[in-house]
Amino acid sequence: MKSIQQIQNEIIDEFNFFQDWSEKYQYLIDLGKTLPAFDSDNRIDSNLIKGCQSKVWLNSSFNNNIIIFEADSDAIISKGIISLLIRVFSGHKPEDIIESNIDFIEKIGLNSHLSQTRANGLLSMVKQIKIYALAYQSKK
Amino acid sequence: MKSIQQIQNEIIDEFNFFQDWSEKYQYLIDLGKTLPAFDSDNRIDSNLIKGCQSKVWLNSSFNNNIIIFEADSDAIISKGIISLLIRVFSGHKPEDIIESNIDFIEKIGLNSHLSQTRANGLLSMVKQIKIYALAYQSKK
Amino acid sequence: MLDVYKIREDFPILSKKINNTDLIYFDNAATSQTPNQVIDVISDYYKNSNSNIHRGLHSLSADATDKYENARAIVKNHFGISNSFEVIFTSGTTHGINIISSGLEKELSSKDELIISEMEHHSNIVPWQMLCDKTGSKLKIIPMNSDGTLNIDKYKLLLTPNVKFVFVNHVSNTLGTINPIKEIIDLAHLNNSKVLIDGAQSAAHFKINLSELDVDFYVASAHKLCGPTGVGFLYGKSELLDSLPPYQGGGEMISNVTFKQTEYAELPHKFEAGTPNIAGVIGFGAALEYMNSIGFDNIEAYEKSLLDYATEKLKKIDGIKIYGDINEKISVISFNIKDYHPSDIGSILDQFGIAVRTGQHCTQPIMDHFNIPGTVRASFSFYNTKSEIDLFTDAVEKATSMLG
Amino acid sequence: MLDVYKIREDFPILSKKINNTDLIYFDNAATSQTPNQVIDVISDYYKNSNSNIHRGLHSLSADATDKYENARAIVKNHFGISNSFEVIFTSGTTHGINIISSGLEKELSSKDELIISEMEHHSNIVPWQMLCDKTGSKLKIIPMNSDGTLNIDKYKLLLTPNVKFVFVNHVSNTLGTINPIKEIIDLAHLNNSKVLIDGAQSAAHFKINLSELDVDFYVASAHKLCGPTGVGFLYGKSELLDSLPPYQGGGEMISNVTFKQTEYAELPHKFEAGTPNIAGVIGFGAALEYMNSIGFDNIEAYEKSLLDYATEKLKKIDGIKIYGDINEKISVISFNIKDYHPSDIGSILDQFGIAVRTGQHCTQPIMDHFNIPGTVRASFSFYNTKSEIDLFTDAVEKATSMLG
Ligand SMILES: Cc1ncc(COP(=O)(O)O)c(C=O)c1O
Ligand SMILES: Cc1ncc(COP(=O)(O)O)c(C=O)c1O
Repeated sequence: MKSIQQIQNEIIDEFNFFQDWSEKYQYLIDLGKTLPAFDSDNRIDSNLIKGCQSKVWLNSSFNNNIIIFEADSDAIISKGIISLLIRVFSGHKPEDIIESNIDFIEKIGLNSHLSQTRANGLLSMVKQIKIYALAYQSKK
Repeated sequence: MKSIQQIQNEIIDEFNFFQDWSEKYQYLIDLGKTLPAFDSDNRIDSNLIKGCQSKVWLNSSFNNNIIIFEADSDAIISKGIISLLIRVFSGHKPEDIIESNIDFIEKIGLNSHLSQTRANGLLSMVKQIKIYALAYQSKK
Repeated sequence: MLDVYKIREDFPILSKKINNTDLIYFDNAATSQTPNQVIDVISDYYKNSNSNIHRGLHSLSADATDKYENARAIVKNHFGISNSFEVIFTSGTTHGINIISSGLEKELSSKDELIISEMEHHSNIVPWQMLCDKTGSKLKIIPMNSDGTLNIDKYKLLLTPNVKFVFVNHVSNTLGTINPIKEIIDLAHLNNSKVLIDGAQSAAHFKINLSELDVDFYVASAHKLCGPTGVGFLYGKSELLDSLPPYQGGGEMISNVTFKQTEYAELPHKFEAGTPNIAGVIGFGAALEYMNSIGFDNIEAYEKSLLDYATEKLKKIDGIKIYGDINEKISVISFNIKDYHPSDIGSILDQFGIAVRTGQHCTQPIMDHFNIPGTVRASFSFYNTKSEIDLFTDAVEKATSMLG
Repeated sequence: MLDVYKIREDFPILSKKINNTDLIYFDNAATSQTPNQVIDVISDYYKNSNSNIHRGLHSLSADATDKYENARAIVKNHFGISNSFEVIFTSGTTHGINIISSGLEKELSSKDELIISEMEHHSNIVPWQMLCDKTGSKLKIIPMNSDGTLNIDKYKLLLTPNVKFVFVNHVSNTLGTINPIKEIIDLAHLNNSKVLIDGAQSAAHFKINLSELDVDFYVASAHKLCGPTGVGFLYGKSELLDSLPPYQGGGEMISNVTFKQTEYAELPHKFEAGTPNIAGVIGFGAALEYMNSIGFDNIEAYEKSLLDYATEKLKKIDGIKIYGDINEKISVISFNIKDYHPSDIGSILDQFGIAVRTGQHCTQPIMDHFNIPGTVRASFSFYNTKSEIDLFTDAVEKATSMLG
């Protein structure tokens, strides 16, 4: 299993291939389209991440000391971004997630999505993922 | 009897003699000292002019279509200024007071006392004098 | 008409680059941009006049006070208000509305009713909900027609004898609809109801005479009028303002304080507790003077031409739906394309340097009405150009094909 | 120590002429002057970042939001606050106090008691009087000793079990007295009372760590801290802020609005309804950074030397009476000479270009205590000089002989 940092580096490498922002966005859109949608059972308020302009639902399960994340959104670019987040975080141990330093978003040039703006909420997503990790760790 | 404008012009002429502000202020202070103080009967709240940092009391009486003003203050420069106002306004007909255009304050260089600052209240004094004039006129 | 390229030179931000392209600022309904004439007045205040006002008798304080009160006179004259003391400076529209809503607490009881509309900004909904929670009064809603206009026939039916107040925005920030407020006010007055008009979106786009409107209360924000942030005003008829309790306690709003009893100062000071936003108020005055130097007739005509041009071009885009596509509106266009999420379109437009707003625009009931998560909202000001609109509609088409 | 002549170059207003002489600005307790570093940040905001915050996803809005939230972080760090969301931006001290006073309305009843002191600013008196009027709670007053300190023994006696809250200023704006707030807070906490500290006059003069003080609420104004007008902050422990109802209804302070029900947003947004003073908040952050670049230790030591110098010189003037001539005070001197009215002295000093404040300084109870109509108040800041003090004391002597 690759480490969180290794996966981030992979993503950064992939994005380095793109010539301009429109290729990056097209890639995110395509990722968003391929990420399977939640069944409506999981599109519930308790899974909703606060502080996103688009709705983002995040679901997680914990088995064998490993967290599996699933997510969905009603906006396609958000879906693309969360599919990257899932790729980075899902399948890792709580402690690795907690300690991870997420820099790929900035490095692939999505920092405008990283602002303090509550509407964007990319920060909220990362925060929520870490909160899950903390919760699972303390349950152990 | 001199007109309000004539008296203002006299005052402006007098002040033209002064070399600098300190002479003007000394004159005002001396005027303030010579203006007779109210007896405490007249130092009452209903005679108080709102909007002055120092207390200013204004009293008026109306006889033979002529208004007599008396005034007092707990600050000496204010007293000097109101003694000028009394000199200008007292003894005139309500209509002359209402229509008068008070420019001497500016012309003798006291305009810093003329600001909108409620604390200064020179404007409040002139306003109050005109309000009395209006009241007496409507009583006729 | 106006010389837009000359005007643009007054606005330093308009020559900014975003994502390596020229900024196109179409988020004017959220906040307008600020001309040098206003920025300089603010700087100049701090460089030459900065001082606390009203209470001081030194020259600096007198100067600052005069400038501050001069701004009050500018607001009074611009809005056709009879008395300066009927102009209360606030920190913005929201603050103005809350002065009234908290002031009405004692006046209302459970048998009273209040009317708002379905197309209000949250700032003109939540305070009345909070007030109704406290007083037990009932909140009634003027419904919106599907074209984004208010249903005035329903309004007439809602105007029953128990209705004490009507709170309506002059112009909808989401749809741009200009509501028939003269009719709304006159009908309310026939019913002995008082009216507050939320002018946050109207004040910037055409000239308004509050005396002629005979409105009871009116609120607006400077930051939507080429002015600074953190300032706005509340107008109220003096007899109504006099009858309200003060909103905040503090310096300046009282005339006498002892531990036994405190007397409140006269209008407008009664509602201006504490050191106000002095630089902001002076900047607000400068902003109104600036806009008047361009001329509100010119602004209105020019913005109408931008609106017509943009509407026509947008309508050609496949799958577009414009909300509130009517005649009586200001230069705001809210739309969606197919089932794309507005934030997807907004994010892509941002890459083109184009600033539009996406989401609910603090008008969730409008979104619920149309059953949508939000809209893309482009709002134009007198410093925008037709060529910016060309670039914008091109970018929208590109976004659509990326998402498609 | 600090290089005052270098510092003065940062403040354009300090080279202004008043009545043909150099301005000497000794009215710092009313409002402080603004350095270029702050003026430029404000201009730069309007030239490069102006946009409504939090709700937009375009780059300009993201930029403005980041700058605004960065200012919150600066305030948090400077005042030793644990969490950013415990910093609520307000329009000033008065606004902050009123958020709390209106929030406590539901919590208090006629058996509760509140404590303030005899040396409070009206902003920290009137809101509590208004609150007591509404709730029937009782307001108790810590008396002042004739040297201008608080009578702490009496305070201990007042701290009975029914006392829910204590509201005291850290530093008196009229006398300069630094109150022993750590002791006041600790005593209150032992009694299960909560404490709000009015920091309007303390924040500018020494560094304060709110966590160490363990204070429950703290308020201050930017305009007394080299910052812009119309902005300040309220700190509150999050569990206390969470338990308060929102102050104003509007955009940004809600997370969900329907006509049935409205949910309030989390801290700090719950208390920041409407478009805030964005430029002001960013300027406030810049002001704190500026003052920290000079260093609060340096400021404190330097201002102390100005105070000592001026006190010594003033004491030589025949017939002078200084109110609150004690050791634990900031650089504020309130005085009268013989029975001259303070406004007479103030008017004459103004002719010398010297700005002092005269009057009651929004502390009428202090005036009643000393049975005087007001005082002349000279208040010094780190950009004032000893030679200004020389000119000032000369001018006071001249005023005295003119009036004598
Ligand atoms: C001790 C004290 N409290 C409160 C205030 C009120 O501050 P603001 O006018 O900025 O709201 C002041 C300012 O004069 C003050 O000195
Ligand atoms: C119609 C309307 N009302 C009220 C407001 C609130 O204005 P502010 O945020 O300046 O208080 C707005 C601003 O978005 C608005 O558009």
